[in-house]
Amino acid sequence: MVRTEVAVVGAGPAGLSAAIECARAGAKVTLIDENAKPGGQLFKQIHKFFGSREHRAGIRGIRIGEELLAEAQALNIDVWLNAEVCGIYRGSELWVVVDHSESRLVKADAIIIATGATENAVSFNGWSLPGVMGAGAAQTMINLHRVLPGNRIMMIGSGNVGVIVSYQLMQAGAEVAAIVEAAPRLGGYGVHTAKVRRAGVPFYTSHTVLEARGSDHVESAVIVQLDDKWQPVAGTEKEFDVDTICIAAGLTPLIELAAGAGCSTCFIPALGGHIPAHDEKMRTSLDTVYIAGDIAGVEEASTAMEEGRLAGIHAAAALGHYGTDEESRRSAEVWKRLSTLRSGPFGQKRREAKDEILNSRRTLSERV
Amino acid sequence: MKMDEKKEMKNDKDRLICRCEEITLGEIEQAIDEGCTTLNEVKRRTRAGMGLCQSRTCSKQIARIIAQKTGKPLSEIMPVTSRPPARPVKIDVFRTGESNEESN
Amino acid sequence: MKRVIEHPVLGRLEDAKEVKISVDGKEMTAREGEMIAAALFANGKNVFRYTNKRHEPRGVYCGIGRCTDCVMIVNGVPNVRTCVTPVEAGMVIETQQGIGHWGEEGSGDRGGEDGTH
Amino acid sequence: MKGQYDVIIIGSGIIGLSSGYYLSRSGKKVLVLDRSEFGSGSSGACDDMILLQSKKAGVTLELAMESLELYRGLGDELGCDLGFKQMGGMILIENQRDLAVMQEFVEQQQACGLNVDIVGRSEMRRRQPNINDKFIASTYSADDGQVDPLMVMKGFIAAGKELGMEVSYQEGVIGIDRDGRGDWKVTTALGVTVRAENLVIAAGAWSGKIGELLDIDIPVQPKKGQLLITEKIPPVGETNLWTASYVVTKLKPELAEQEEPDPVKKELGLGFSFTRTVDGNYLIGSTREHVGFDKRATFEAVEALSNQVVDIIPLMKHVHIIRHIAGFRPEVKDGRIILGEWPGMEGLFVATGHEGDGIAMAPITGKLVDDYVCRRELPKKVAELNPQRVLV
Repeated sequence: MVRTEVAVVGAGPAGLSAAIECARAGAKVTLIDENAKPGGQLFKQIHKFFGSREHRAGIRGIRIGEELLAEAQALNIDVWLNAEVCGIYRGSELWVVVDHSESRLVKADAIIIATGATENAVSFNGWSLPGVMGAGAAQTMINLHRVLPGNRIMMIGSGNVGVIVSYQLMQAGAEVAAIVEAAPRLGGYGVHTAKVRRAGVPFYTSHTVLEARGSDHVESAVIVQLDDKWQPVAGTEKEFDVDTICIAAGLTPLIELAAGAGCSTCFIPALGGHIPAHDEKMRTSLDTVYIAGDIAGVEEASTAMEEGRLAGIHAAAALGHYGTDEESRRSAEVWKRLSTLRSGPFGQKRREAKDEILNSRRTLSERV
Repeated sequence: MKMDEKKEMKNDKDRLICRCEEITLGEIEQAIDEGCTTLNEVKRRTRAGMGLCQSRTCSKQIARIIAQKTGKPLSEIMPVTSRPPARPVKIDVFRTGESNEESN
Repeated sequence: MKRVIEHPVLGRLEDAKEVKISVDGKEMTAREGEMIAAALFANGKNVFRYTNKRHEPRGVYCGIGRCTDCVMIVNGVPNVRTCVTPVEAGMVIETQQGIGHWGEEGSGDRGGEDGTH
Repeated sequence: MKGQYDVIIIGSGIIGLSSGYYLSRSGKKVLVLDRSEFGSGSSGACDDMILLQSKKAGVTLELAMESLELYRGLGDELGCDLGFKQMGGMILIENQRDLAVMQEFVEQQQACGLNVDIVGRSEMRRRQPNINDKFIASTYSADDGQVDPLMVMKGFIAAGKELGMEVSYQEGVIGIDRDGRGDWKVTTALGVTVRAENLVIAAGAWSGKIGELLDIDIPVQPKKGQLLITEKIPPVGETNLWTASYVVTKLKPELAEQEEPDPVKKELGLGFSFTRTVDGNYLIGSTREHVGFDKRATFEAVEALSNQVVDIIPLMKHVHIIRHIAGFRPEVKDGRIILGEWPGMEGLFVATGHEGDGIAMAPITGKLVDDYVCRRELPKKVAELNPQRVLV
C-alpha cells in the first residue's frame, strides 16, 4: 500500500496542472495515468492553439505538454505511467493496476479526478466493420503511433475534432474524401474549417452516413441528405470509395470513476451530459474528491489547465498547505483567467452551463 | 418506394447498438416496448452493455433511444451503475503486487 | 495502412529496434514497444477478430483501450486489448474467433468445446 | 395500476415474480410492486446456480429437488429460454477432516434421494483438469444445474402479464393498513393507494423493513455477498465448483472459527463458488459479510476473491475481471426460509429468507405461495418453514 497526500488521476492538461499546483504548495503528489506517455490529448494536438496570448495562443498542444512535463519533473512529482485506476473506494483509496499486471492500493488524503472525456458513438449499418473508428483513434494512430489507419477517409462530424483530425490525417499523408455534418451548419471554429476547405476537402452539411459497405473491411460509405426534420431524403444517396470512416460526434465526460466513488451527478447537455456536481473549488459531493478538465464539462485544453490549477490550489489548501488568504488570492487569479476564457460567443454558453452546475451543487449541499 | 422504406426499416432493426454483446436496435426497442425505462433495465433485459467494454461505447446511444421512445427527458435517464474495475483487469494482478512487496 | 515516416510538424520518425512477431502463423516486423494494433496496421492487417454471435469482422474502434473491440489472442491468452498492449519480440498473435481459445501458453492445450466457434 | 387486486406482492425479485406468476395462473388478479428497477435487488446481483448439494438433508433439500423438477419444464411453460442447463456440480475437498464431514453430509443427502457421490482424485481431475493438485477428492452430482436469473424473471413477467399480472417499478411501499372491509390498503411513495385481500411480502433482505410498516418483526438480515464477473472464456472444466470449506463452515461454523488466521478473510467470510454462465462469463464468489445495506464493492474483496480463484484454478490467472458486484442475501438465523401466513394476520403472507438459494428455490416457493393464498392443502413438511417459529 502506498500513501500519498494528493492522488491525481489522469496526466492530461487538467491533471498535470493540478499536480503541479499541489506540489508547488508543498503537498506530496502522485500523478497516475494509464498511458505510456503523460500529456493526455496534448500530445495528439499538433495544431496551434488560439485565444489570448496569456493562454499560449499560437503554441502547439505538444509543446504545452512538454512544458508541463518539465515543470512536473522539476517539482519531483511522482508520475505513474501505464497505470490504470480501476476503482475508488471510501473516497480515499485508489485501486491502481500498473502495466496490466501489478495491483497497487493507494491511500490519499485528497483525490483529483481528471479523466477527461470519451468520444460519442454514432451507429449506422456496418459501423462495426474494421475501418470505422473514432476520430480520436485515428488521431492516436497517426500522431502517437505514427501509423496511418487508412488512405481514403470519410469524416463524420464537422466540429473542431472532425476538422482538426481531418487536417492531421492529410498532414500524415491520407486523403480526406468528405466531411459529413448532420446539422445545416458547420460546427468547428472558422480557422480550422477554412484550412481544410482550402485543401479542397468537400463538406456535406445536412447529410448523414447511412451505411458502411465492405466484406471484411470498409470499402465504401453511403451518405444521404437530411430534410429539416432530420429525416433522410430518398434518392439523395451518394456512395464514396473510402477505406476508413472516422466518427467525430462530440465528447462525453468520463465520469465512471467519480460516479463509482459515489459523487453525485447533474445533467448539463451543453457540457456533454452527466457530470459530477462540483463547487467553485472543483470539489464534488465527496469532501475528499475533486475534479478538473473535461470530466467537469467538456471544454478546451486551456480551461482544463485552469480548472486543474483550481482543484490543485483548493485540495492543497484543504490539507493545510495554504492559509485561507493565500487560497482565496490564488483562486481569484485563476478565476479571472477562466472568466476571460469563457467570454466571447463560444465561451458564453459554457459559462452559463458552469454556473448551472455550481448552482446545482449549492442546492445539493443545502439538501444534505 | 414503399417497399424500399420497409426494407430500410427492417435493416435498421438489425443495426448493432451494443458492439460487444451484438445487441441490435430492434432488441433494445423491444425491451423498451416491454416496459424498460432505464439503462440498467435495458441492460438486464437485453445484455446490451454487459460485454467486455461494460457499456462504455453504447450507453449514451441507448439513453437516446429510451428518450425517443418513451418521451422521458435525457436528464432523467441516469448512467448505468458504475462498478469497478474501470478497465478489464487480469485476475492475477494481486499476486504480482504481493511478490513485489516482498522484494521491496 | 503505412507508417508515417516524414511528418511536417512531428518531423522524421525516430529509429526504433525492430522485432519479429508471429501473426496467424506469419512473421511480421514491428517496432519494439509499439502497440500491437499499430504494428498490425503498419503490416496491412486490419481485421483483428470475428465476433461470437454474428461472426463479423472487427478491428480498431476507439484506439485507447476502452471499447475492447480490437482484442486478439496474444501468447495463447484471449481478449487482449491490442491497442494498449506493447509489442514484444517473439510475440504470438492470433485473430480471435468468438470468445477465443486457450493456447499452449494459456493452459497446456485445453480448448473448450464451445470455445472455438 | 389502480384499485382492487386479489393479491399485492411487495418485491419483484425472482421470489415475488414467481409467486405472481403462479398466482396469476390460478386466476388471481395480481399486482407486483417494486421500489426500484427490474433486477435491481439481489436477483440481479447473484450467481446462477441451482445447487442441490449444499443443502442439508431435510425440508430444504426436498423442496430444492422439487424446484429443480419445476425448472425442467418451466422454459416451455413460460415460452422462453431460461438458460437452464445441468452441467453438474462438484465440491472440492482439500483435507481429511473436510472429507469426513462431507462423507457424512453426502450420505444424508443420498438417503434423501439426491443423486450425489464422493469421487476420487482421478475422476475429479478428469472432470476438472485445471484445478490445483492439493485437492484430494470431491463430491459430484450430475443434477446440479443453473439458470439465468434475469431470463427467468423476464419469463415470469412475460407469462404473468399474459395472464393479467401487473408489475410496477419505482413504487416503494410507504404505508400498509387494513381498510374498513378488511382489505389490505397499500400506499406507495408516489402517493398511489391500491387494495387487495391478500398481501405477500417477498422483499428479500428488505422484508424486515416492510414488516416494520405492519409492526411485525420479520427477522431477516442482509448478508452481503461480493462476486467477480469475468470476460467470456472457454470452459475451464466440466462442472460448476465449490470448495468443501465453504460448505463445512456452513455446517460446522465452529470449525471455521478456529481455522481462518487471516483477519481480512475472516471479516469477509470468504468462501469459494465458481460457475460459468450460459453466456460464457464466469461468476466467482463469494463473501459473507454482515455490514448492513452497504452495497459498495470493496478492495479487500476483489483482492481476496482474485487470489483465491488463482490458487484453486491456476489457469484463471490469464483471465480478466470485467465487473465486481455486491448483493444482499436474505438471511434467517436458523437457515430456513420463512414461508407462510403470518400468525394473527389473516391474508398476510411472507416468502423470504432464501439466503443464497433464492434462484434455486424460486419456482417451488412461488408455487407454495400460490397454494397458501388459494388455501389449498399443503404438504406437511412445509410447516417447518412457518413464520410461527420465528415469533419471539
